[in-house]
Amino acid sequence: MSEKNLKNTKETVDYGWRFQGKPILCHEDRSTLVDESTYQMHMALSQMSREFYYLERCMQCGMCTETCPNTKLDRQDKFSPREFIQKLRLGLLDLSGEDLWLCTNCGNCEMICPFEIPFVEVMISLRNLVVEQGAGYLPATLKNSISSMATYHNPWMENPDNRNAWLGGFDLSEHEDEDLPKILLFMGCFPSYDNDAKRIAKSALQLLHNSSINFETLGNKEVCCGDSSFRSGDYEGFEKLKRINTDNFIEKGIKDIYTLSPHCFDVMSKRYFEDDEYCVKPFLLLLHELIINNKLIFTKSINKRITFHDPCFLCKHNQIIEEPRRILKSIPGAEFIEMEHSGQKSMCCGGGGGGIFLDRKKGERLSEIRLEEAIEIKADVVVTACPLCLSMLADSAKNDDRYKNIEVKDICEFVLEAI
Amino acid sequence: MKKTESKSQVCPPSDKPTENDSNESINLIEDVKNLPPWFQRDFNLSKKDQELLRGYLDNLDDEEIINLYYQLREAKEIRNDRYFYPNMQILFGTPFEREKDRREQRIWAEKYEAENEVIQWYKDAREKSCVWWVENHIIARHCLNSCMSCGACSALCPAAEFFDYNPRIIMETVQEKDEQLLVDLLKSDTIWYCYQCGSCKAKCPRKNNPFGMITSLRQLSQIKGYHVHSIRGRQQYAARHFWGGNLWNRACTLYFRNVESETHKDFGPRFEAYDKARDDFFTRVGACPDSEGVLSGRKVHPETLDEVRKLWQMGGALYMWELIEEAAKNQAQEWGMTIDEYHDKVSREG
Amino acid sequence: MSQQRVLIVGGGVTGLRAALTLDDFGIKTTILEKTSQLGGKVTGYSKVFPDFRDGKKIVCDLVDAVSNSAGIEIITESTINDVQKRSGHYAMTFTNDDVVDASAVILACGFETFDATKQGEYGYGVYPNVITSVELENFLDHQGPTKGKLLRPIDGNPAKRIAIIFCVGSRNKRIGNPYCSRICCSYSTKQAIEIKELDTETSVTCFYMDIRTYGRGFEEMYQYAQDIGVKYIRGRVSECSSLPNGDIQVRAENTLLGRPVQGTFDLVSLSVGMTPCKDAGKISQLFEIKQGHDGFFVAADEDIHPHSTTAEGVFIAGSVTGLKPIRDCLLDGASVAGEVASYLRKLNNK
Amino acid sequence: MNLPMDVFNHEQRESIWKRYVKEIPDNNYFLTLSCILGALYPGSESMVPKVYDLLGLDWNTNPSARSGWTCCSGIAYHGDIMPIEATLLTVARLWSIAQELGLDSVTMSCVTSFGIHCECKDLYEQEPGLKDKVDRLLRDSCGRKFEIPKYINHISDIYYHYRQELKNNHMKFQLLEEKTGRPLRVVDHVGCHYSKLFPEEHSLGGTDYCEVLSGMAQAWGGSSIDYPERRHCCGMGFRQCMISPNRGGTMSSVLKKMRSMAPFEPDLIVTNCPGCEVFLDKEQWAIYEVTGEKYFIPVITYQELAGLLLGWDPYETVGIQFHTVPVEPLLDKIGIPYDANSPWVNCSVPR
Repeated sequence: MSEKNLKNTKETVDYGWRFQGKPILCHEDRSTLVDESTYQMHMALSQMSREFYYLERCMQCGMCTETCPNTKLDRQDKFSPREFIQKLRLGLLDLSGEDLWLCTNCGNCEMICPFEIPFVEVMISLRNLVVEQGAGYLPATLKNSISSMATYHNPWMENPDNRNAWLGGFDLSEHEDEDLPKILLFMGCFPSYDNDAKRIAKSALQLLHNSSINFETLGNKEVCCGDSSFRSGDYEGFEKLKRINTDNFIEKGIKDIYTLSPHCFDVMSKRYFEDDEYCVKPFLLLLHELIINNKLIFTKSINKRITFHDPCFLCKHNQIIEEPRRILKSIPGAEFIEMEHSGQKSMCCGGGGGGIFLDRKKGERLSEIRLEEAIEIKADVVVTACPLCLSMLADSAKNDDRYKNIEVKDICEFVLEAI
Repeated sequence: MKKTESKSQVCPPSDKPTENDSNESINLIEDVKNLPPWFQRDFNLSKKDQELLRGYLDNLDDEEIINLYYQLREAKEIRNDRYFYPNMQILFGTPFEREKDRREQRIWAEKYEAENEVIQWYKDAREKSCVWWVENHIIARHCLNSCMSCGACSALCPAAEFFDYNPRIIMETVQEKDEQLLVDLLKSDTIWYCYQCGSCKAKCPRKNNPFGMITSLRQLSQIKGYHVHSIRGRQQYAARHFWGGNLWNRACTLYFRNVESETHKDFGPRFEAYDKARDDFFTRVGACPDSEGVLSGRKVHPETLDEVRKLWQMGGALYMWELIEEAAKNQAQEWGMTIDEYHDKVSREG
Repeated sequence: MSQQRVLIVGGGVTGLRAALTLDDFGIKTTILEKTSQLGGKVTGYSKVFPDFRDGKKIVCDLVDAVSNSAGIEIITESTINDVQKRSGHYAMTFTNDDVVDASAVILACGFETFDATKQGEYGYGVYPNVITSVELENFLDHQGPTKGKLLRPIDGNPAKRIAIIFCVGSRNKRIGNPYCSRICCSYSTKQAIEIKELDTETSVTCFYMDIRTYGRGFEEMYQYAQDIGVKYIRGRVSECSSLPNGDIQVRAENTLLGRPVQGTFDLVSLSVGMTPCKDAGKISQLFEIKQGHDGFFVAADEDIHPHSTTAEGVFIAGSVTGLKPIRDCLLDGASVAGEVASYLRKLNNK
Repeated sequence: MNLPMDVFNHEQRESIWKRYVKEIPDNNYFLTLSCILGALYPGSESMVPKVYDLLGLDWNTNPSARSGWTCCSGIAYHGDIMPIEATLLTVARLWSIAQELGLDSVTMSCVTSFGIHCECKDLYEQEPGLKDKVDRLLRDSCGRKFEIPKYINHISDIYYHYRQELKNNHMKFQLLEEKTGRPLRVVDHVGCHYSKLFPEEHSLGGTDYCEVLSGMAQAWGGSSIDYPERRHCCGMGFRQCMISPNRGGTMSSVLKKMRSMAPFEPDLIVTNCPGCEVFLDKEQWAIYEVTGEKYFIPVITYQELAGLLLGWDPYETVGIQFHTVPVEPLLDKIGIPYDANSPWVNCSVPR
């Protein structure tokens, strides 16, 4: 009895009914259905992957929606994890919309959920449906980056041979001391190619030298860690990248791996190695170590109000919160203040889960909200520790006068300034 | 009285037409036939004609325009032994009638503005808060005991099926008793979607009456002038002149000539045929199109009309129409269009 | 105090439990049961929540124990006709002309299930495929008529799509039951689980207003139901109607999405609430005890003496004092026995 | 598949609607007519006095030029251009006319009017002091006084009340298919403001199993059928149907009803509400043009149904020519004679 849409509507018919100039005929029935189709849909999903099993126990309390950064944006159609789950459970899921791609995998919902529903995992496996089976809408820009990551091993179709270009002919092997232990520095795509993020790479290099630490990189052999492709649902591409990187590591034979990007760190430590023979750490921790062991000593003082934007993949996914703060607080002259959302409750910059490859129009960017918070507390510098956060925030800060008095810096370059 | 045939005597023609009386009326009918092309219904009035008509009407003073209207309208001729008023059909729904109503109603309002508690109440309500209204308005105060948000009302709501509309949420908003929320609600399209069918009332397990509450909210929205903030709210101006005009001049909310095949193509070919021979059809089934009698389409007697007009003035209808008129005027000015253009826009464009 | 006797009105689980406890105290009791066999409503439940024990088993154990104890006299198929209050004890004649002289009376006459035809919108009795939870219980009973199979009453085909509608006859002012029946949420959830475990391919959809699984282990049961894929839609069902083939179309609002829902089902089960037992009025007159606005009996002091009434020597227990799950009824039986015992001791010492 | 007729249990249904019965007086009716019905189906209205006279009932409408009956202003109230007070006064005036004539039972042919009259009555009960206030205002404005009438009945109630007498003593036809003798399947569409506003007090059979029309249909030989959208609004919606930008909603509602009733193969739709009559009838054409779905189920008012069965002339008296959906097929089924090439049917509709 309930055909939702009007079939074979003759647009030619016109009774002169207009609404705001648009011709009016029958309207679509908005009521949702409980019938065979929705039942099948639900069954299919629940068999598809085990995360869906957990959705069943959601009691629709709405804490996730409250905490989801997307609801802080003033968009017309607000994204609500609660409603998303409800639709999912009732087999009313509609992947043709943008909803699926609004999630930045920041993990707020998972942390607050009283039933520990792995919402992010669910999103990823749904995205996988879309990417691999074309079951729905996939933003064009993201589509490109995904395919580029699979073929060019970086999101921007850059030439893989230019990965090392940022070094500017600087030869690492000259400055090394054979009999000290070596570490491997995994650069990641952003520090290698992105103009803002290159600063991270350069300063990291400098810092390692100052503290005379032996390190190597994979050079041009390095490929994208695959975090973004995995979180955008391209499992296949991710597996490929993973294989190449792991082979490289084995070839190098260096067990201590430090990554400049928390994303690389997260995906490698969680999805790369079964055994704990290889130990992956974020570069931030190394930096922290060096500073508290006085391998790096601050000589200059920086008289600025600084604040720290926690990258989701450090503060939420890996509970690294205190280290960066200890570093920043130990910088002479610098006055450290917290933003409204900080630590575990930090707000996402919008770059995660492939979000960085979508072009959001002004006023709909999470990074802007973040900068607003920084302005509120009158900070001069927003320090962060993630190339994605850096470029997201820097992007928004640029070409917008509201934020012209705010600098966005990575913790490495900021520390370097003080030395 | 028993037999149907005797019905025509129920209201005896006040006086048999004398010679000159009928002559005069005939001339008047002729006059109307010779009225300029722009003296017609809105939907076939060109921009140029509208301006002409505007100019013409603006030059008439209240007395003239009102007298002219009634001279034309009361002109009668005899048709199958009953008085017949042919000009009504030409006058209804014209900018001319609307203009005359505006002025006549203003005069009435002033004339009977004597102490009237009803109007006074609404005048005060205008100054008071929306929360005060929902707690005190005669309709609103009986409509909401306490809502447990079960959704029984929205489940059967015909509007909720097709529009972004939900009576449950309206009731919850009212229950919040938050001034700002209420104002936003009244300025939005939401309240104007309701079909007033009452399905919600019949189903509410707490004996609430959503559709009654919505009626009350709509009244409030108009009294406060918030309705012009929303597309569907502005339509009330068309309603005011369509129903209001019919009531004021013909003592019925729908005049049998209102529904014309020209404007109701969706009613199909048979309706078109019926529309062509409307008077004929009517008389043959015993109705009284624009003529003396008691059945469908009959002309309402001036005495009766006079009574109900007094009632509507007394009951605050004129005051409300005045407010709607005023709000419309300002909105039209804001948009830089004449009141007639505004009327056309809200009634046909939305 | 051996000559002392206690009359227990109602041979349900409460009454039986009370009789057994009093027997342990060495107090003689008479159980008065309206129907032909002991056990009351619980006999009809194949499984009881939250531990899915066999309700019949519980009854059997109790009845065995009762029939094995000499101190308990049983009168079935009879009700009270007349009550004479003499100093400190009651002389009662029954419809079968027996006469019992008791020092104390325990009223444990239980409840009636709501007559679903009173909520016409669900079409119980009109559409064969709309049944009550009581009938569903029979469907699910392995010794029941269908040997535990779910069939469409209209054509006997297996039912694959089940809807369970909560709060039928509860929380509804319109039909005069404003109270919550407390146990429907839980027993409906239990039934949903049974259906799902019977055949995982069956789809079960529950329409609820609020889930009130308040007891120990109840909420866990609710979660388990969700885990095994029982669908819960928040919204009160407004209407059930039948399609040509007997399918039932259900209309509600999904208040968590703010949209109307329309579902088509093979079988719709109405989770009927409870009302006071039929003769509650008569009994309250006979013993001169108070009924609450909802018709259930009121204790002298709800908090400190939940069992004693305004009439001396008359005690109330089980669901006559408000609806309870089976566990609490048994508990009530035991505790009322305690109160009665101490009352009788005081009586003796006087 | 089961026959559509078998999906419900008539006895039970009876026992449910019998909970909602109201007192219907036998005689002395004050008659007020409808704006919409009069505008589009004048035949239906002209037949009411005829039927009253046929049954030899005492009735009256406006006694003098001054006391002419007017519309109840219900549409204006539900269309929100009139405060309740104005409507209360308008209705009070009609009541006072009735009392002038010594009639204590008001009957109206319009369901919106019925709703409004009931609402007024209800309001007077809920609002102590309101009666005096309105009385005073009425006296001040036109020197009338009024009492709340004993009975408020829709004319369909009266028809229902006399359904057997009409059938036994006056009707020439029944709702049976001439050839087969099969009872015709009748869909009843009761106006929302009849069945939903005051089911307990004023509607015959309540909201869910409203009896007033199906009772007539069954008494006159037909069989009433139930379908999912049966109790739902036709979408007239006052401002929705009046203002063209809102018309989509009306059409959609009718479409939904049509789709829902079609599988039950109804022979005709009977309504007691002018608005519903108009849109169920007219919109079927629009739906045909827009979606290509061709239903063309004749929609007639209970007055017309009675008129036809009484053997009155389909065109001269009943006025089936006012309908967009041709009623002639129905006449063929019942076997009511009519002049196929009469000047009335001067246009062709795809059959």
